[in-house]
Amino acid sequence: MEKSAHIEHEHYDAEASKVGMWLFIFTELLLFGGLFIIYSVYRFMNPDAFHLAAEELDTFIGALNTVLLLISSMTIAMATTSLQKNNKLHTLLLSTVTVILGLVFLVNKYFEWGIKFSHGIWPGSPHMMETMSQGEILFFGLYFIMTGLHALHIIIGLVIIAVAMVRVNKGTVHANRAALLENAGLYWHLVDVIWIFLFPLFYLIT
Amino acid sequence: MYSSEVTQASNFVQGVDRAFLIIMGISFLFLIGLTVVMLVFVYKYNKKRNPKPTQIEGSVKLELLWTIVPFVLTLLMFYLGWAEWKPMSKPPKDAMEVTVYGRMWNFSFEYENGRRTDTLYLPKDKPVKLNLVAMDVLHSLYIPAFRVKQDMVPGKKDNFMWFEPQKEGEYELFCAEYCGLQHSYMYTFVKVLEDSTFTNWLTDTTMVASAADVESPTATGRRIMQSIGCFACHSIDGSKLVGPSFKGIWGEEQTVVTGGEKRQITVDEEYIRRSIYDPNADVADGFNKGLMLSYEGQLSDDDINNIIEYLKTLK
Amino acid sequence: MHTSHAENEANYLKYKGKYKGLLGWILSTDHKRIGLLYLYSIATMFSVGALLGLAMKFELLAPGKTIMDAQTYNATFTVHGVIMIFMIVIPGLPAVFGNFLLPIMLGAKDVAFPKLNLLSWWLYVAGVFLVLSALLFGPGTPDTGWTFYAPYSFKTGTNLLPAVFGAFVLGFSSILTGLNFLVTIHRLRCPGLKWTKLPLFVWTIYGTAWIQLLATPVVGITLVLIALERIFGVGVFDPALGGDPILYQHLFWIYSHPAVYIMILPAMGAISEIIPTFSQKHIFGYKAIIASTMAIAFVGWLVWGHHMYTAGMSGTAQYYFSLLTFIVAIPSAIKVFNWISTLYKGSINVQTPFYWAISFIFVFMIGGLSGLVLGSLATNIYVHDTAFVVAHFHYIVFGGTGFSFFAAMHYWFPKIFGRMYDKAWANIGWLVFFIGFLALYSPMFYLGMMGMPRRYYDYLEEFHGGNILSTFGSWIMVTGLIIIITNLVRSARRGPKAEMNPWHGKTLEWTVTSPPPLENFDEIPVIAEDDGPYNYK
Amino acid sequence: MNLSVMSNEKHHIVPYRLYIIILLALLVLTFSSIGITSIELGKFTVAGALLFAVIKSYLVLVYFMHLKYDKPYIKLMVAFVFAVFVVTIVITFLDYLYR
Ligand code: HEA
Ligand code: HEA
Ligand code: HEC
Ligand code: CUA
Ligand SMILES: [Cu+2]
Repeated sequence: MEKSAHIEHEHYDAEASKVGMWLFIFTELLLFGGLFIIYSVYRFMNPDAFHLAAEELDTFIGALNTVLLLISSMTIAMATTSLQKNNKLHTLLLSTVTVILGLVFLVNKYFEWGIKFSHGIWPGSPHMMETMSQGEILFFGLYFIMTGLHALHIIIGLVIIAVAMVRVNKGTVHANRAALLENAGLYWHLVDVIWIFLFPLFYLIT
Repeated sequence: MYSSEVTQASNFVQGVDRAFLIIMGISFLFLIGLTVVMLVFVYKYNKKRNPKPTQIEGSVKLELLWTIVPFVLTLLMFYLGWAEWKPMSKPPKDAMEVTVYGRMWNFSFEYENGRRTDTLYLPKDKPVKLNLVAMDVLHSLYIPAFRVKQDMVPGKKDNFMWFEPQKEGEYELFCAEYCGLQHSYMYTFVKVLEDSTFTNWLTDTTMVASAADVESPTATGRRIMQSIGCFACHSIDGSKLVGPSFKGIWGEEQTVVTGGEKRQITVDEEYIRRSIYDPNADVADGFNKGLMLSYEGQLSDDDINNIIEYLKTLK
Repeated sequence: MHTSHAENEANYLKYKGKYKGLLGWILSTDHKRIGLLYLYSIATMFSVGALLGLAMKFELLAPGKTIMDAQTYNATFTVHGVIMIFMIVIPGLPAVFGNFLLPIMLGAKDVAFPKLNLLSWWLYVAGVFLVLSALLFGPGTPDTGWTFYAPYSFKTGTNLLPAVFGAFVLGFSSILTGLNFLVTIHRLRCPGLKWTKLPLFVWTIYGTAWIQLLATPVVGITLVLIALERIFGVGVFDPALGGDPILYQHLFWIYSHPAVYIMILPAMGAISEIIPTFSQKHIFGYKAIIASTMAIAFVGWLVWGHHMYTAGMSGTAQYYFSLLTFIVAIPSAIKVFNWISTLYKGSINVQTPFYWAISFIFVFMIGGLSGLVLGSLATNIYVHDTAFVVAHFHYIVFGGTGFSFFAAMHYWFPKIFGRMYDKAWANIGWLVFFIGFLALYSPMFYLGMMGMPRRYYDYLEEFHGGNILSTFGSWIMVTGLIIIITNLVRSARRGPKAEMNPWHGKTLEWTVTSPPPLENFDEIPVIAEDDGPYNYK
Repeated sequence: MNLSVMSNEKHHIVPYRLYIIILLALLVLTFSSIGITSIELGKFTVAGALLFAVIKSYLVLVYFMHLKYDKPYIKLMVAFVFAVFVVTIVITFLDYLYR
């Protein structure tokens, strides 16, 4: 169709897509914001129980995952730099490292949740209902919801990065058209920022 | 407002009504004033009468004027509302306490001496503090004539309201927070009595241990059920409400669902007791699980015996 | 760009693209077609919601059972509320008129992300079907009220999950629309169109979009928690597991109070366009109106607690929320004053959109002023959760957003469809509707002051009189509405051809043909230094 | 006005070295927050841990997310959104703190 050709014309506006991404990040922040409000209210209402429950969590796994995410955040940021320098190979390499670190994070999460399950701790589990105080039940409820939602965001982030990598490889994302990779990076950093808060709130403050 | 005869039904009426009238007064002033101005403009500057508009882009002076005047007025209205509300959150120390239980879908009231009723009896001119206990979901205790309302939140500590009835009479008491099917039937009455009449009523053990009580557990059973509110969900005339009707229930063959499986049982003492203490163990077929809550701790074994005696009579 | 002139002659309604017929609509990324898609879907849902409202009024004609039982009634007001709020007044003006007009008013060819725009509509449709599926399948229609208050919302045996997920999806659609509009306003203003030259409708869309973006996710996560609580028994709001039902209310109203300003801001924007056009006069206090728009958007975020005065909050919170509720009324007052001043020394052309606009101001004042009664602590305790609140929000939601929607409909109708409606019938329709409106909702103020609680299926004899009047009012209003809708539907297909600028407006949409060409402008317009949206000479 | 600017906008290219420095800073902060919270600080544990988190996210926002090189209006938006969130929490706590 000749006529439809011009309506599909995509004018490329890097700043528009960047602002768009930032706005989307804002909604994500407020999404987690709702949960942070709940967390802080319940922590305030049940300080002792939250204290007790947090001891159950493994600071080591938490710290390990923090380190992984921080490194991956750096590599994805570097990927943009190398794209701008027109170095496709480095871009792909750095993004791959990011993806791998993200996957390792998920594997750790899997084991961490698995340990909780084997201790009889899962939402609505009989063990929790019978032996735990209300504050502890709330703590673990929030723990599963918030880290679960965060893991979901990791997965989304990984998908976006993967898409960006494919496009970089095909050459449709390049130094003068870097928005997709930059946005993938922005999203990944958001996931990082959220974890930066989740980690002390669940693992450190005991 | 509510109705002129009950104007002074409680200590809060005057203050609330005053705030109401002042806010309404200011509102009407603006509403009428602005509407009139608007209509006058529409008439006067109609195209026919004023073919050529005069361009005016604005006026800082006017903007300031109509920011500051409403600002002052809103502060005034806010203050009024706050000042009249303030005392509602501070019950006097010597207030008489009554515990109110709200459950789907009735209220019951327990006095300090253990007496329970389904109608709220109160002495005139004495402050009362109602301690609010919600058994299942949110309810809200609302007495329009007294201008008071407070949500009953399950699990909330220190959930109370207070007021001082100042006029004898009978007033409506509604549940004002939506609580499910029979929300609109969750109402009862407040009866405000002369102080001495009230004391008599409260200490009148004859009503509790009336001749009927000793000789007829039936009447006691009925009274207990009345005051704790079984009839909100169960009829005695065979009509189906939220729960099964009690008509002819004794000795009946019933299909119940136990742990997901249907079975036949005969309604006997043990079954009724279980139905009351652990209603979700056997769920009568065709009815919803989870609506009826356990009455363990609220009804003693004796109470239940009386209830059973009464149920036996419902042929 | 490379669009030839002849090609652009075809208006957007006639344009034949890659797809034909219906597909050419539901797969179109043209902002004007998407605007119309929203118009049709919202009109359909409005008919459903309105009929439910009518049914409720019929039930309340007399105490006891009239046409439905209590369960049905409770389900009816829940579905009525969910439809009206999430599917009609929240998307209403932004999605219909915002989509249609925003790019044109900015001198742009489309919104910033046309595909995302189409996705928003699809999500809207998906949300609608999800909610409706709750009615058709499963153990019963949801009966919690549109507020889904915990703990009842996870105790009820009815089919709540689809409704909750539906509301979530609708929220997502709303977020994406807001995001799109924000980027469009930031990036696609035509040369010379400075921020201080934007039409006021665009400014209100801007404020609204921020609220959509920031507030909606909060209710999104809250609804997800309700769902998780129902499915997995995770304890979050359940008091039996230590949860606090009042926290649910906080989170719900953190969104839902700002949401009422999502509903009203674009409505105010439309009125701010109509009043100057029909007075042929520069809007009075342009900057003050912008400032009040942004003030409403911002302060409106901070006052959610006024829905919870009786819930058992701390005294400090009560004090704070009441104070800010009063403060947030001031910017609305500023707008009313400026609108009325715009009329002063104008040359007023009294036409249907203008009737709607001044009746908007009237009912909006009543609705808003009754909001003051509700915002005040002492009086709120008395009338909270009574028919008074129902009257307040119908006056301001229906009277405000609804009236403005009709005003906008009659104002931009010739632009959208390129045809004019029958003006006499439009005026008659307005009059009947207006009378019906007053008769329908005014008695509810009285009933509320008498103490009749809301969400009551049945009521005591003393409330009978007011309810009868109100029900009669609803019948008058239906009559008016049917006249209006019939007139519009007929005229869209058969009305006389409309001029390019029938009302002599000054904003950019009146500089393009009616209906607008496919890409709005052959050449991106340039706004001269002394030009502006309200510069009447 | 936008059309002319948008295509030939040159991005600031951030050198690898800067990213590495930021990462090291983040790691140091992470371990110090672990260290700090393992000491018994009573009430201040929460505040301390949060303070570290705030600094860390500030670094991520400014350097990793390029805010430093972005136009002022984007910075403003980000600051505004965080402010809105903080205000929301504070208001919620007007209820819980004084109940
Ligand atoms: C379009 C939607 C909309 C808008 C704009 C408003 C605007 C306002 N609302 Fe309303 N409100 C709702 C929709 C809306 N509301 C809904 C849907 C509910 C019920 C939800 C539910 O429970 O289901 C509700 C409930 C509601 C409550 C809770 C009632 C309760 O449940 O107890 C309160 C309490 O404060 C309130 C207050 C206000 C105030 C002060 C304004 C102000 O913004 C109004 C400002 C306007 C004016 C003041 C009028 C114009 C000004 C003048 C004429 C000049 C003179 C003015 C002065 C001197 C100040 N509203
Ligand atoms: C936009 C918002 C909106 C609108 C427009 C309406 C419109 C109406 N509402 Fe609305 N209502 C709400 C939002 C709205 N409502 C909300 C949020 C609630 C709270 C729910 C809750 O408590 O959870 C509520 C609650 C509510 C109640 C209170 C229930 C209770 O507390 O017990 C009642 C009672 O009468 C009612 C009635 C009506 C009526 C009669 C209309 C009428 O105005 C409708 C007008 C329409 C007609 C009269 C029909 C005309 C149309 C046709 C006949 C179709 C023709 C169509 C074509 C040809 C296309 N509504
Ligand atoms: C909130 C509503 C409600 C209240 C209040 C209520 N019930 Fe029930 N009741 C039900 C429902 C629903 C059922 C059917 C489901 C079940 O068996 O759990 C039921 C079942 C029963 C049964 C078994 C009936 C049968 O035919 O199998 C008995 C007996 C009973 N209730 C007694 C009582 C008594 C005594 C009280 C008051 C102390 C009471 N109920 C209060 C809702 C209620
Ligand atoms: Cu109890 Cu409504
Ligand atoms: Cu509100």
